[in-house]
Amino acid sequence: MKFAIQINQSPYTHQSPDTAYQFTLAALKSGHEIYRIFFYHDGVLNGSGFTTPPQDERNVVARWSELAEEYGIDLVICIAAAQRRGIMDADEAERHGHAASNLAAGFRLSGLGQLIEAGIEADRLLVFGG
Amino acid sequence: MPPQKKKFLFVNRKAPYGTIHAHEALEAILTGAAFEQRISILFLDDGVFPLLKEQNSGDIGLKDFSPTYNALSLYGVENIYVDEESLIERGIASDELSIKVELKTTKEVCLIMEQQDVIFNF
Amino acid sequence: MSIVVKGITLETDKDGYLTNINDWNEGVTYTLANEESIILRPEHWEVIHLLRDFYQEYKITPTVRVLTKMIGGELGEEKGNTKYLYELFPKGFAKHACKLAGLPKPTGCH
Amino acid sequence: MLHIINKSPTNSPALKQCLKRAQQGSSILLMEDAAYALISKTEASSQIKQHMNRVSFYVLEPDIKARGIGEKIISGIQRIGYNDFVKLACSQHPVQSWF
Repeated sequence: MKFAIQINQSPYTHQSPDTAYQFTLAALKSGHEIYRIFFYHDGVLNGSGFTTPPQDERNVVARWSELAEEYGIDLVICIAAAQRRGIMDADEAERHGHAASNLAAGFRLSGLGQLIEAGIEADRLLVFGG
Repeated sequence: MPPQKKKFLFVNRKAPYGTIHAHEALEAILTGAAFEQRISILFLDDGVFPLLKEQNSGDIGLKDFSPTYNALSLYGVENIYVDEESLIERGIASDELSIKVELKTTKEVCLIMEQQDVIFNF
Repeated sequence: MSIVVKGITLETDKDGYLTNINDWNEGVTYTLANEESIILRPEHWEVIHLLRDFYQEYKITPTVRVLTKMIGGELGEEKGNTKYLYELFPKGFAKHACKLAGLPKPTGCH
Repeated sequence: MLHIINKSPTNSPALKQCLKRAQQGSSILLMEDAAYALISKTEASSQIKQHMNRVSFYVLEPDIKARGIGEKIISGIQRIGYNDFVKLACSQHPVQSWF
């Protein structure tokens, strides 16, 4: 089965990105496909590459990047929500005149159309919010 | 044969201003409208508050996005449902809403949800 | 970045969009059009006013599709297509039409 | 269809709002802070009991364990892991999240 996942909440403040991660891992290990994970609202902070948690805590952002690398999952950050919250890739940072970019590895910025398209292509959409 | 259109339901359950959820949900709906699927919107629980007329957010310094709901019909969104009980619970009469909607009973709301292919939550 | 309109300096972003959309007046459109080497004709103004009216009423920038539909409805069916829009605004909807109309830069979402 | 709730019933109306709309034959999965709704002798768990004959209730076992409430929850709830969550999402649709 093909799953699409929408994550609406920020890591560390909320557990929902953790639950989404556990679900994703379980789905992949059971042989299902994760068509796309779309990060919206404060969920875009899951793609903040400057995230630096204490060493005795999970690294939510790095965990997503590793998952993307290992399974080739499409991690899409809503560009409009990201601009509001200061998540930018190198192109965007340059375009808006910021000194540095902070989009973590394995993520890409794109439009809301990617969420809708995932809804069309996948068999299921699960929303993790809070 | 073109692929079959899916039934999409966008469920709004959040009040405006206190959080950005209602505003960003609207952005997603307007995007969704361009994809030529069968789109419905449901305003449920606190999600009915963004539809109130006479909003004026100037003094709190936030953008008033309530006029944007009027554009839904131009974007081709046909089914706009409001849960009647949510209105009653919140002391709102249907003529206080800024757009034309279809009022639905709890029973009808349940059925609308069940009949969807995909539900988007914000 | 900034532009000077009738002796008044207005702030813009790096791509030339007004920083404060309330700064707009027709002079802004003339100045920006001049920078982009567009010679404004009544046809440009029809579209610019339609865009601005839409924004004033609904507080969003329409999609290209909604705009062309509106152009078709209000300015004549033969004009209601993207080809017509590109003839007037060669760099397209966001980079030319929205910028000249003094609207926010589209986020790339819709 | 599948309903998902992740909010504590004492701090959020999400459970009540969900129960009101869950149709006969649908499933409700409690996760994260919604697991607290299952503590016996509470208003929330008695509401859940009233719906058990028409709706199937599930809870994520890891959330129960994390919160130290494993011994306190009402019977009749299927405690599942993430793999079963995936199976549940396969067998039911659409999915509505209440948060």
